[in-house]
Amino acid sequence: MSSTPETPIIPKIKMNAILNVLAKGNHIDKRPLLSYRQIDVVKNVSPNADSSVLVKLGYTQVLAGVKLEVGQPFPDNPEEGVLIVNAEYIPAASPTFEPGPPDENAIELARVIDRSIREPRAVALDKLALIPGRKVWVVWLDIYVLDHDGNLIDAAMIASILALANTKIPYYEVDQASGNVKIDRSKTAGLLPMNKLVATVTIYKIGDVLVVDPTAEEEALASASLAIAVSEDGNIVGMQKRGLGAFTEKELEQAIEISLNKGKELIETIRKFIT
Amino acid sequence: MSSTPETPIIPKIKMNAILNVLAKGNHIDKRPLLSYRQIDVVKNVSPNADSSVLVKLGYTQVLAGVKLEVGQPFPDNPEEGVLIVNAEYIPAASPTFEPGPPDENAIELARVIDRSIREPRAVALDKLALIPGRKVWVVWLDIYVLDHDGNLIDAAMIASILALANTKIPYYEVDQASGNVKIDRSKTAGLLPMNKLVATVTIYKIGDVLVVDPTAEEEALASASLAIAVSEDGNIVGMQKRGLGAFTEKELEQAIEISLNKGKELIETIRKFIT
Amino acid sequence: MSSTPETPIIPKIKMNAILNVLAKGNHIDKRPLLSYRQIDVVKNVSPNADSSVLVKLGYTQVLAGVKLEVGQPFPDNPEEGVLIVNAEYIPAASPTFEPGPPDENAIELARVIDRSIREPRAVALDKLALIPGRKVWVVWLDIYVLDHDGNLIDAAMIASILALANTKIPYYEVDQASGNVKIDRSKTAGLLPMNKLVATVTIYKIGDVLVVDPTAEEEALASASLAIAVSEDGNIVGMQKRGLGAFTEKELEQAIEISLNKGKELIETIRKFIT
Amino acid sequence: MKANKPQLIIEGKRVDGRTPSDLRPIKMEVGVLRNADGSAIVEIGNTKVLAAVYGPREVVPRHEEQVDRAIIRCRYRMLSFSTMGERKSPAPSRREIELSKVIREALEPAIVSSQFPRTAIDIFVEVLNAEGGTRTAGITAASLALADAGIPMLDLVAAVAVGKVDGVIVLDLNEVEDMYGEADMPVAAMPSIGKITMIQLNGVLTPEEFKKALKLALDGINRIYNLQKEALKKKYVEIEE
Amino acid sequence: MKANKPQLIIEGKRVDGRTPSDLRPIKMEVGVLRNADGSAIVEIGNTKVLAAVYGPREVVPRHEEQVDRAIIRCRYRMLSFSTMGERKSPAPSRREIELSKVIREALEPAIVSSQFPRTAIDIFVEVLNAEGGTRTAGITAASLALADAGIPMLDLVAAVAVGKVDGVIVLDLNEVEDMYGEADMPVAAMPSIGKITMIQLNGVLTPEEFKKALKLALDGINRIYNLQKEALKKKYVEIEE
Amino acid sequence: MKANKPQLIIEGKRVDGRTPSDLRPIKMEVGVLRNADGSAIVEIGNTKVLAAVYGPREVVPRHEEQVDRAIIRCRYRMLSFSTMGERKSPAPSRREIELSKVIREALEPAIVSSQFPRTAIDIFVEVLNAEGGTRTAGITAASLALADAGIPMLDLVAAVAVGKVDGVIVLDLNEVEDMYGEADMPVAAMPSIGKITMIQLNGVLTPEEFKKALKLALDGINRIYNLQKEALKKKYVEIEE
Repeated sequence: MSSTPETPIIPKIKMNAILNVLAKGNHIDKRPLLSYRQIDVVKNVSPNADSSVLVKLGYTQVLAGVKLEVGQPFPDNPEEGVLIVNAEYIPAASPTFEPGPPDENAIELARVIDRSIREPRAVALDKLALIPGRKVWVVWLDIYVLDHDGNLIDAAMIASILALANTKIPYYEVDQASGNVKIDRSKTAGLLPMNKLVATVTIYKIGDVLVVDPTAEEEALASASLAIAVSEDGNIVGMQKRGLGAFTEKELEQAIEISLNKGKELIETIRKFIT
Repeated sequence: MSSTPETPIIPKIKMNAILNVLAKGNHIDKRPLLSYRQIDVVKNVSPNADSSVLVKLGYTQVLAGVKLEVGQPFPDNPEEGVLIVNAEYIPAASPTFEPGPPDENAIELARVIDRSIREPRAVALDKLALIPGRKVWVVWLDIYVLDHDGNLIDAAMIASILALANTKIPYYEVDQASGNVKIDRSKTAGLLPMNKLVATVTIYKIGDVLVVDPTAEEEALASASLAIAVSEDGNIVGMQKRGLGAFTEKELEQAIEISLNKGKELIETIRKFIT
Repeated sequence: MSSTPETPIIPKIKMNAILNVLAKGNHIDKRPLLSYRQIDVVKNVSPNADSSVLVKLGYTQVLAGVKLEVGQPFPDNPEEGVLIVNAEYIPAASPTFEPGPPDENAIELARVIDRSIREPRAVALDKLALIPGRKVWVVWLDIYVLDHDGNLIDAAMIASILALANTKIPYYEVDQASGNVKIDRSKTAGLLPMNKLVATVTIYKIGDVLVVDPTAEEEALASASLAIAVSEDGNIVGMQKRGLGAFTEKELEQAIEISLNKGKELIETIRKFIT
Repeated sequence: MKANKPQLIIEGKRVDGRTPSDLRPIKMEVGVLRNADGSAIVEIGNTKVLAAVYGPREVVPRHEEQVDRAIIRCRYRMLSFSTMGERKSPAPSRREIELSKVIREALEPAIVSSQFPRTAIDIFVEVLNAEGGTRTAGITAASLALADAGIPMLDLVAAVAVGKVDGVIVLDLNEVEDMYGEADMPVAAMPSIGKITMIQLNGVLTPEEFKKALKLALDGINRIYNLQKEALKKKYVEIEE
Repeated sequence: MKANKPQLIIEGKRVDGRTPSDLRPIKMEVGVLRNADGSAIVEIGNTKVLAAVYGPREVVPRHEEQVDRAIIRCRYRMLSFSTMGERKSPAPSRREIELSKVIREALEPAIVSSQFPRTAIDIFVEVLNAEGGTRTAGITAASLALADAGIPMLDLVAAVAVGKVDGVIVLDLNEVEDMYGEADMPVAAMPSIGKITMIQLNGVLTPEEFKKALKLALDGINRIYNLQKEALKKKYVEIEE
Repeated sequence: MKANKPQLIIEGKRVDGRTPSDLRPIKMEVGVLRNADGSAIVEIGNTKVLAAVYGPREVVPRHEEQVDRAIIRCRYRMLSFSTMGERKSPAPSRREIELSKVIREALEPAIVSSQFPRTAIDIFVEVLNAEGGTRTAGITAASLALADAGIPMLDLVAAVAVGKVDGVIVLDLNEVEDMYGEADMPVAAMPSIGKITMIQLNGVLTPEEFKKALKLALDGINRIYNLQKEALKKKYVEIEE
């Protein structure tokens, strides 16, 4: 069962203070409403992964890692590799997160990111067949939220795209006759082939204003949000409304406009960290 | 752990009123104690199923559906098809049902129905081998209780037998050499072969009387019940005592007699709805 | 999550009484601190198992059983059989045990026993290949704690080693060409090959004294314990500290000494019950 | 690219003969269950969804209750024989878990939950047959079930998907269009107060296509909204007679 | 029809040499565990079942307690090495879940649960070796364990299966008869007050066969009931000495 | 014997060039997370572990609280991409369940839990990269995180493994030595008060080898302990500036 989440307890005074600051056109850390916090990237955090990238978006920290395995293709796509995305909010990341299997929030985050990568064909899965119809690369993308200070989807998307774009395919030998694939992770057979870059821009509605990249305190006051995935060629490649509130048609149009602008910026930032 | 269920809270006055009516020989809806409520049948509720039947027994509603898949036979019955029966009480069906995997009541219902179909060989499983010893039809029978107003086993059994007897086997082609079976659900290869029809008649002991087909309110007052499966050839093909109470030997004999009579009636009703 | 267990409620008076007795050099049942209770062994409790042994250590009862199955070897040990150890504390064994899958205590017990058998190569797994690299014997060792009156690891280890050493390998025929193995449990192909015997001696620190084989009442007062596995050739083949307390280096050295002495005794006892 | 994609638009018509802006045939029935406080069945094409509502009722376990509002709980699931092809496992899939949340958040903006503090309103959406548009049919049905249960709402919520198939923006995707199309965008709204309570996009659209698709969705939603009102009227008129 | 069915009745004798109305050899022992409030082991042929009882004790979680009676909780399970052939997975099977309920409902009619409101009586049935008749041996053992725990009962509950093999009604099916027979009908009763607390039928019987089978079952139950009383006497006599 | 065991000691040197009594390079950082009450990262060789602490905080569910002390809760787990070879399933393994308990019991002796009755102190150990010694690095990191959270402790707990490879007693096993060595013995201690809070042995040692290994472990622990104190000083000095 999906259930209305517990309302975070924020003292009235503090709430009003935050709303006042936002109404004046700034985040509580003084940024303009439509600007992102600083983005730091640390690559190769987990050398045993085929790629791993830690993204810090302000105090929010997300670690994404990739493991490649040899597996079977999906029957309806026998000549393509397989992408599987999972996400976990580790209990260290927030006093309200609990240990256990991924909850609906983590599952939704993983599925939004999965669709936003899959639909624009960001990863060239068609180049990942080893023995067409029988053996393909399975790309496991695992996302861990390590510290939650707001705007998790955007941070997770940056970490995910960077993890994928920096993935080294292990060296492998295919025996077409027997169908055996030997892999040797100590050597590499090149980078995972990418078609294009994608970013998500999540627009939060707080009071009457639309903002991007809120801190956790600000985010707790948002009535609704809209995660919009945009690709480097300027298309909209995914969308997910979340939260207990609603948007007017006009707000939706503003949100799209914001996302196209900010998405371009984020993709430029992402590009800098690709090997 | 199986645990004594919560006693439903029924006001003393109402309880006595119900018991008084029953003592006078009638259900609270005026039927005689040994007669069933009206039975309505809706076929093909779920066109994606290979068969689906909704049975309304008074306000009780049970939906049974069948999916056929190609699978392996059981090692001890290599030349027969496989029947798998599952049941769920959906939380919409009663304020006391909870979401989650089937509880002991749903599991017991599924197993009682499974045995009552399997033991008299109601379905001709021996005609469901595709490649003997290797590939057979697996018959998935899934039972959903949609609305609970008493006497679920009898309603579920009617829905189950009707779903099976109306099941269309998808068109298939067997390649005996490779062991591959191609199936095409847009065409049909005939009806699932049946050997005989079966009904269950559940006898409820309420106060000192034996009744059939109680409403949920009446059922809550039963101390025990006995589900008796009878086949169209007049045999007893299954039995399950439930509840916190007990039966005397004499009551058991009466129950058997009732079940043989009412079972014949139910089977006639069932027969009308078979294609 | 592993969590501090509930402190058992022991009346202060009783606690002091026990500590006084121990301080005088005896268990509450008058044994010296470093002597074990009587050990009783019942073999073949479960004739359907390939071996089963019930061990009574005082009032503590542990039942260990073995089933052999044909399975695949681990990829990194393709020419060896497989040993899998599981343990359960059945809820009948203590008012504080709850039904459900094995908790961390049962998992730890199984893993300590597993390692103490595996590391000294007590079972000759290298003699259990049927078709090297493809089919080997899988040895399932299942341990059930039936009655808990203290010192479960030592009792479970005696039961486990005796169950293994008395295991009859079912009669089998290997078809090296097809890779099929036929097994016939009504006949036997000899005993499971053993290399050496092992016992664990668990040293409990209660107040300031080190004791072995406490009753459940005594065990509840221990601040920490150290399970030490010793093999018949006088080596230390496993160790596990448990509990909320700690040991000094000196106490560790004393514990090792005790374990080497008492382990020899236990192994002699074990040897008597091997066919 | 999925293998074996069929042609989806032939001479301006869709595989089932509709024009791009046609809805499939719709049937709605309110009050179909006896025990539930509210219930409804919505059929759109071959898609068939049952929704039931219980509440406001006591929250168990109690610590989940909220002092200033009713909590809304929602479960979306597909019956095991409701899908094309093989039997669906009854274990909740990640898709079902996500959609339970999405449907809850599509309905919550409409429910005046402050009126029933410390209670729960439970919504069960059961897909009886799935041929495209089950989440939107589920929202439409659940909204009717909420109304049938007498839960105060700002407005009914109606929902439908739009999408892009063979380059054309179309309304109310069926199963084949959903599977092989370029984009699928389910939308839910409270039509009379102009609020969009749910929007998802699965696929690729240009900004212009998005605008066109949104308009088409809102137009479809309006038509569904009118059918909802009729269905409710029909039930309550019948009872009064 | 199961493949390779052996002949089960040869010259009026069963595969293990019994006549149709013979029980297998029976052993009962009461008070076999130290921690449990009551316990017993029952062996019938090679079938061996351990039962343990705790209670009346506090109900955790508390909201499951009932104000006017003790709740009875019961778990039946088979040890992983107790069955013929391969190891049984320790995950509870659907069969084990059903039998836990069936055994509970076979015992509840005997327990005077009104005497201990707001408490729980927990019954654990562990199958040590399974060769036919584990549920009935479990009921017989659990009834002894309840008595050993001092739980007030209207009567002991005794149980045994009857069945039909090669067309003959027989008492106390063993594993082979259970597997290849035409019917298996476990029955439990409180003999001194003439109440049947459990009956199941797995198989096909004519109405006449049913009557005959029921008589035979009740006859077997009486014999087992006498052994139960002896076993209890033996334990308590021993203790008194 | 594992297949393909490499030679682990060549001319007195280990596969990574260390002498038997060398530790791998160590890095420690305290206060790496914003939300956690305390946190630390410890790297030893390529092994990298993150620890976070919350508490003392309210116990949910409440019935788990203890009247005379804080309960300590601990979870050790490995990220799915942290291990060599294939992806690790995120379902908790039996190994992870055991190590959660072992790590908790290595830290509990140091925590003055009586100071915070009816509360919980939660410790989360996340292995970011695993190349030998993750449990000991986890204990070392968790001890720093506890200090960072201001939890009163009798002493820091420091930990390291010793073992036997190619017959030689060595300090701080790396992944290859752990996999192919003859024994692995992780040890944790509170160095300044001379208490050993954790010891496990996985492998075979003679009594003499055990004594030698224990000395070497305690020596390594002392070195790690000094690094812990420096790391704490560094963080708090930095903050003061």
